[in-house]
Amino acid sequence: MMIDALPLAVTLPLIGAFAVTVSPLHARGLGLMAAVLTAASALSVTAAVWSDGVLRADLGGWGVPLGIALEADGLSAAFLAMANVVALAVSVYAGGYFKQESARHFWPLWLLLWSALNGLFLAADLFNLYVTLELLGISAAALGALTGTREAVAANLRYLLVGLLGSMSYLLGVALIYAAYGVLDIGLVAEAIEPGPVAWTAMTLMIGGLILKAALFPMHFWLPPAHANAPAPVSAALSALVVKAAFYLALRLWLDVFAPVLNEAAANLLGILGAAAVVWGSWRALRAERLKLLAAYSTVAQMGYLFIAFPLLAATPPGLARDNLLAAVVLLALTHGFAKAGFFLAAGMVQKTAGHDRIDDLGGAAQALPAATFAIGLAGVALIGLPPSGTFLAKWVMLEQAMILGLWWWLIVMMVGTLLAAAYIFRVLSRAFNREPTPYRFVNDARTELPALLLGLIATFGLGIAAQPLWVLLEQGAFG
Amino acid sequence: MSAFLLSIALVLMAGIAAGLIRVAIGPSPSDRMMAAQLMGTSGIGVILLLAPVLAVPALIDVALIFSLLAAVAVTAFTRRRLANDGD
Amino acid sequence: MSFDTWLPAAIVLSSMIPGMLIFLLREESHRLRTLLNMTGALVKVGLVIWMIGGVYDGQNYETRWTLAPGLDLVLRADALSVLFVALSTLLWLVTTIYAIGYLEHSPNRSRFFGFFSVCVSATVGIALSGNLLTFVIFYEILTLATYPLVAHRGTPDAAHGAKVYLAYTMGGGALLLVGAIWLQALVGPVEFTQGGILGVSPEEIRVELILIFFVLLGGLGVKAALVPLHGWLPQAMVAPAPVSALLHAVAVVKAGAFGIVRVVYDVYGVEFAYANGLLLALGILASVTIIYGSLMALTQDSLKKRLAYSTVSQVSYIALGTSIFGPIATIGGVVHLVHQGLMKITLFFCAGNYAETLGVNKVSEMDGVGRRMPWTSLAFTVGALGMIGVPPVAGFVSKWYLGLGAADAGSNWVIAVLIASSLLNAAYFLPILHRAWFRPAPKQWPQEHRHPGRFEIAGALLWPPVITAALALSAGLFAAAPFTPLEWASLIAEREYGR
Amino acid sequence: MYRHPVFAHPRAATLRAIGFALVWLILVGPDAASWIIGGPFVVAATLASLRLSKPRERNLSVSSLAGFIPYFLVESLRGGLDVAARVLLPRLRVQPGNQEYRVSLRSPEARLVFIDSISLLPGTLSADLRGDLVTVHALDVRTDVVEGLTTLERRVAALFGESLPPASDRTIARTTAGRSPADETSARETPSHPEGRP
Amino acid sequence: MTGQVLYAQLLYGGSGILLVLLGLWSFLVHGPLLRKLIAINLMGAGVFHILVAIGYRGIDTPPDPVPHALVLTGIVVAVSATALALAFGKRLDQDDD
Amino acid sequence: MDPVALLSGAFLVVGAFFFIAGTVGLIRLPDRFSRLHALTKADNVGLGFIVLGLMPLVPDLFYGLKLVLVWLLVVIAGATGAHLIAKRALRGDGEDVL
Amino acid sequence: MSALLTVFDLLLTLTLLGLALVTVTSREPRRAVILFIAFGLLLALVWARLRAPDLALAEAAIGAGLSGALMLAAARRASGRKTSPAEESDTEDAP
Amino acid sequence: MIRPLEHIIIPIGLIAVGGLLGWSFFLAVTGDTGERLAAVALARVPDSGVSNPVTSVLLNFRAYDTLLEFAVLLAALLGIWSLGAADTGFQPAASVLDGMVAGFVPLLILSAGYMLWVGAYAPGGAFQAGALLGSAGVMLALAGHRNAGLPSEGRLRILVALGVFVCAMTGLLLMVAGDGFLTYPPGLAKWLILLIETAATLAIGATLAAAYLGGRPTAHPTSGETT
Repeated sequence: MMIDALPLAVTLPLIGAFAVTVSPLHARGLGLMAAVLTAASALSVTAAVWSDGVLRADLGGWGVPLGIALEADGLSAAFLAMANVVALAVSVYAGGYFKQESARHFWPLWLLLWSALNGLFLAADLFNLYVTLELLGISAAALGALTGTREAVAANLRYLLVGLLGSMSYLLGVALIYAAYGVLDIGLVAEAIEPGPVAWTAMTLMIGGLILKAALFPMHFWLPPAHANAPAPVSAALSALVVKAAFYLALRLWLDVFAPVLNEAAANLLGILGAAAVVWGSWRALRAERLKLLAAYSTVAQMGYLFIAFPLLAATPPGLARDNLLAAVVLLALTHGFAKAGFFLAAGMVQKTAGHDRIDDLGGAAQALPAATFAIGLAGVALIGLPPSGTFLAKWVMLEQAMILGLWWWLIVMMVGTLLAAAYIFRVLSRAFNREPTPYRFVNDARTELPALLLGLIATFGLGIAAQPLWVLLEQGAFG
Repeated sequence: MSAFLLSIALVLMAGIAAGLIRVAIGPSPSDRMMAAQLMGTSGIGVILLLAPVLAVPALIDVALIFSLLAAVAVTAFTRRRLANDGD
Repeated sequence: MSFDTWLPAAIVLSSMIPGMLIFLLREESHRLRTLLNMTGALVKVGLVIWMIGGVYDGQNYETRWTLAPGLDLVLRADALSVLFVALSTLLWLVTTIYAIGYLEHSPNRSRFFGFFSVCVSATVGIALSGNLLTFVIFYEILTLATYPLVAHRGTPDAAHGAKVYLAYTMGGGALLLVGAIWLQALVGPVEFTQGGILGVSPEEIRVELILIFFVLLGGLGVKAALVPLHGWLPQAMVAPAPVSALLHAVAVVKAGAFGIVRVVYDVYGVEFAYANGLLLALGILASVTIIYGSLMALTQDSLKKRLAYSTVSQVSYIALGTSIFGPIATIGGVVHLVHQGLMKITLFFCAGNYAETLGVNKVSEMDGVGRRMPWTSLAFTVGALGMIGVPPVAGFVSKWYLGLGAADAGSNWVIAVLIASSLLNAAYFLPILHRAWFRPAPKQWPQEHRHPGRFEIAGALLWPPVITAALALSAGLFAAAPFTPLEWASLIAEREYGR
Repeated sequence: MYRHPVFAHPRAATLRAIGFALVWLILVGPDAASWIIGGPFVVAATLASLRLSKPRERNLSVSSLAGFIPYFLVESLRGGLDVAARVLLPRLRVQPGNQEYRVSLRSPEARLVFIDSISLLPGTLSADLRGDLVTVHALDVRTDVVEGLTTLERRVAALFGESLPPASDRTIARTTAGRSPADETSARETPSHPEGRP
Repeated sequence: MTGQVLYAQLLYGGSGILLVLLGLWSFLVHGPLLRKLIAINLMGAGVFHILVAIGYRGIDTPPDPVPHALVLTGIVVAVSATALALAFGKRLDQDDD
Repeated sequence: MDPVALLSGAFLVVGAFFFIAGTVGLIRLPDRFSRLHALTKADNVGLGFIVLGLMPLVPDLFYGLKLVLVWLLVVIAGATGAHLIAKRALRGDGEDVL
Repeated sequence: MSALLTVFDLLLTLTLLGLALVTVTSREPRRAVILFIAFGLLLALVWARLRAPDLALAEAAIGAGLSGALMLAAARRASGRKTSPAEESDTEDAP
Repeated sequence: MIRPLEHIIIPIGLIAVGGLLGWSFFLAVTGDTGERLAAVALARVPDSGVSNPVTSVLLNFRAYDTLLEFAVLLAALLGIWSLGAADTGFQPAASVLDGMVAGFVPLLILSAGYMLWVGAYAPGGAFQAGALLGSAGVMLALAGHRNAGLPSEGRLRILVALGVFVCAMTGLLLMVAGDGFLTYPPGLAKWLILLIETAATLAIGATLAAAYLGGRPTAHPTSGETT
């Protein structure tokens, strides 16, 4: 193959980052161009996985075990597609959101973050994953502090430190794996690994590091301030993509690397933490006074749902039901990615219009921006898990499986979370119904409102009604 | 010969370890910096001795870098920024 | 892909698409909005008429869309769904006309009509649902679409009402969801099938199934306003009149009632439900609601609240009919779905007209409105008499069949309930009629808007109640003719009890 | 008119470049290909060097260097032996104190060599340089440090081709009274108070 | 693998583990940014220690270059993160004034 | 035994001796300035002897020259460092104005 | 030889760990940073010992040089910020 | 006073972690894992274009890691820049320090070159070289040179992003040429690695020095050397 889309998806944003670093005056134009190219290359990867099956590229031509490979199977392709669509929307939004000075800081970091995301989804090497994780963490923390307020800087400093701790833990696990099995390629490790203290410790360290980065309760403390104080497009990317990437990696390791050594206790622990996250995050979201803080706590809760999948996956024997469950989990993650990004983008618009984001005083701004409010509503539907969103479908499958397994308590947790989510989302939406008539134009600023609306639509209708392709995509190497 | 070199290195290493005392008791930053200097110089000695023992001639480059960077560390230690720097 | 497989989806989309487009319109684009609304409504009417014919001929219309393996979105037309679809389509058309007139000068109409259309789409979706999953989906969408309508006015009252409404319906939705998932986990995908699918279920899951029934009933009962889950309904009265009309007559409460019918007949199967005592429980619940609603209505001075409690009471006739084992009562219950809709929407339209023209919101202010607004009051009278069960208005037919069915099934206590309820109905409606027609008008109405035209009020506000009243009347008068609700109900009962 | 140092001082530039090239040779060894990297880096080093220290016409005197090196080595050795002897004997033989010395060397390089060499000579340590005044810390104020300093300064001056004023003009400006080590220990540097201030 | 090599691996790997623990402890209990950063760097050093110990193959056998390369990457990453964190800290200090 | 090796060994021992002296000085001496004496002088000489002692072992000329270069750098850095530290101790850090 | 190496290794690791312990327990920022620099030097030594000169080079250059310089700047700020004059200081006890 | 978290939970947790780690590490090291990747890596070093095994791994076998690592450095620097302007500089150095700086900075530059060159066949390489260049910058900054010898903003921006760019472009061009991403053709490997390393050295050096300055580049004219 002459042009391999796999490395392209990682390299293009890097070159874009170079371009915008070098000529900051044209940051927006160059950045958008790089964004479009990157998204195109990444989506072409997904398309290729869809049509041709698992893709693999041996970088440097050495092959495993010596070289590093990039690999895209259904799972990575699905996350890749989501991340790139969201990232593209965020880019378009950012084009309208950032003005001259902050734009020159935003774009290169953003493209580096993007490259890390694509790299992470495509990586097939444990150490390479460490590097992408670090790139992700550093660029994310730097982006999060772009507002420059004291809260933002302090929160993102904490995020940076926690992220470092997480990566260290992960790297320690990798070191153990390398010590015991002498390989770093995910496939080879999976072949070599066998149950025993080494594998368990490595698993604990790696997954532990990742749940720190994925902000699973009680490691979530860093997330709300960091995500709530970042500029809106960055919040969107952080909440929708960055924590999701950590989850993806945990899932990937769980499924691919540690499959032979899994034990139910660990899965249940993750599930319990997830359940606690659902309840706690939702509760805090309900009590939040600021819109973005609410969204950030909602992310904590949503990450909890994803981790509830682990005990379910562990308890389900391989087969159709497990495949379905896995697909549902992925669907949940993807939907949340779209929805949360849409939510943050729209919230950013509302905040910009109102000059603040105190929920209780948002009425006028919300009503003056029907498209943004609508986007919040659509995203909210997906966050709650109401039909026709993808979340609804995913929860249905997960809950059905939980009931089939007789694990009814997960159902209770998820329903409690759902009701709390409904409460906090409608707490926001109810502000949009104000007495005073407002000049009604659906779209006021296309560049910033349409991306949010589009993301909301994808989360609520796209993934709810047309989720079937996800199953087809996951057929490519992710099931079984 | 290796054993002899190694024992000399051991002596130097013991010196470094003893330097820990100064590091621990201080009392002033200068004293600790001095101890760090000592570790640097003795470290160079140890490295130079280890090079033939381990048959890694490249260790001399490490010594070279040690000597160059020792100056940087000391300089950094003794300099302070111009006023209005948060202090 | 033939037209037959797309017809149900087309019926749902015929209001959904205009609704979505309306959201995008500028506030000032009255004409375009009206055009979209009316086009959608008329297209839908056309499609439904087409479908009625087909279903009558035994044609099978089914849209099936796989959401995920094992989870299909199924829209299917059978006799029961057609009945509900026809009702909602017709009443949507009428209500749209009414709403255009009613909201002529109020703000945020694009939003209003957008959600209005979505709301009707959801109702039609509920009607056409071919399995429990689809039903749940549209049931929740209905909640979502009605919330903005209830909150539309933006007053603190509206906000509060909407909040209460949401709390109830979300809770109900959650229960329904739990029940549906639980059921599906037990028996696999739950397709609505005439005669039910659980009759053959093994003995050991029976207790669980009964439990699930009550969970489902809890979910459905919220929208159907079964006591004690009815609390939202009087609160939601703050909504604009067309919304109240829609909520009470067509969309929300009917969705609940319709769901109960579906679950009893097409999921559990009436025989299974009967054998396990589920019907009895439902019947008692319905009876309690009927009596309680009527008693509460009696004490209300606010006209809309009185109508709301009346709804609480009347909708439970449907559940009551369902709960009586035997085809005759089924006919009564099912036909009441339509009849109550026609009558209640008339009443709400009229209440809206009173409030709009005279500022009259309370029963005690209604002295002499009959002469001041004769057409409206005439329509109101027809509706009210129908509610009481006075022949030949439609309500009588429902009650007659219910009574017959109860007698047939040997449930004599039901007859007692019916009689008591009718007396109570009379007790809270007749005073209104008396005031309207036989008491002198006050010197000054609370807030009078004189309409310049030939009639007491604009045509868009006048004709809808008159038409629905006429329909209610004719549904009673010509009950035996083909294609009347009664005939459909008989068809449904025949098929459900089948064999 | 500004002239780049390379053109302003072609001789210095060449000499330095040659010097750096020699260092490169020492570092890398004889490897012709290495000059691909070595060339540019020698040039860069030379440019940096010219930027950082202004070339002067007087330059290193080779003959003096030949004399200076052995002197320096021997004095360093003496310095080492001196300090070793002092600290290794059971009773510390030190009585530290500061003295000041007026330095007459002009060029920074010469001053650097002078100051650095002071610290390597027996018993002395250059502790400060204010204007022309060098504060010299003596390990034992009872010994005569001035003589050693004068000798050193003369040699350094010769090395850099500087001429010094007559000896009488440039004797010690001031000698601070040497304090007893006991004083200083108790007053300033109390080992028994590890974190400094008593 | 000779006993000597194994001994060295265990000794250096073990001290790496101790460093990790020490760093982790310090990171958890100490508040100031600088101490946290030092702790993290110490932890990193511990992890690198483990990796280098794994790569060690005896006094006269060339070591495994792969862990060395990994550690080199790790060092650069660590210094980048440290620099960024210090810049954050500086920014916070400025706000204090 | 080879006299060169013997000499080299002797140099190394002497070097180690100076290092020990430096360390002892660093610990024993009463004040900072005195300790700086020990550090600079003893260690530089010590390293010088180590370098001398290693000379016979060098694989080639350049390695030997490099050893000398290292020593020179250490001497310069050590002496300058000592001066800077002493000055800092006298005046506080950074007050490096003329 | 082997025994010597063992002792050497032991001494090296003990020194390193001791230094690390002193470093993390230092409350005074400048002190901690200086110790950290020393730790970096020792770490480089360890890596030289483990035949990883590449790492020793990098650690010497980065650990002692850059990280050290960066942290020293921060430490100076941190000590300067304290209300009481720095816990340990060179200036004040100067003559 | 006993704080339960600090005095009980954390120590116990640490002991547990330590025990687990130690045990696992012992098992991992003593388990019969043989050579790990050492044998295969060392065996392929001759094919890699350079003879220093670590450089082979870094810039050939695992060059992709290295590419991302350049990106990490760039991200950190951009993050630092985004936080505001640089600190005030240092006071100009007095003669002694000045003299040492004048001597050491060229030597640091030269050593950086040496590291860069030697990396191909002996320990060393771009990182070490870059760190030395960076140290030269730090030294200049410490001696009071306002911009640490770094060029003006425009050129500095090119410089710091150079590593990422050259590495990525090399990879892409090789891919377009049909060899595969970062797959060096046998004859060219050495020179391509040298090219990437040179760019990386400059980038790392500039990045580290700029990171030390700690803020957005200012418009001041440069002082000191360029590179």
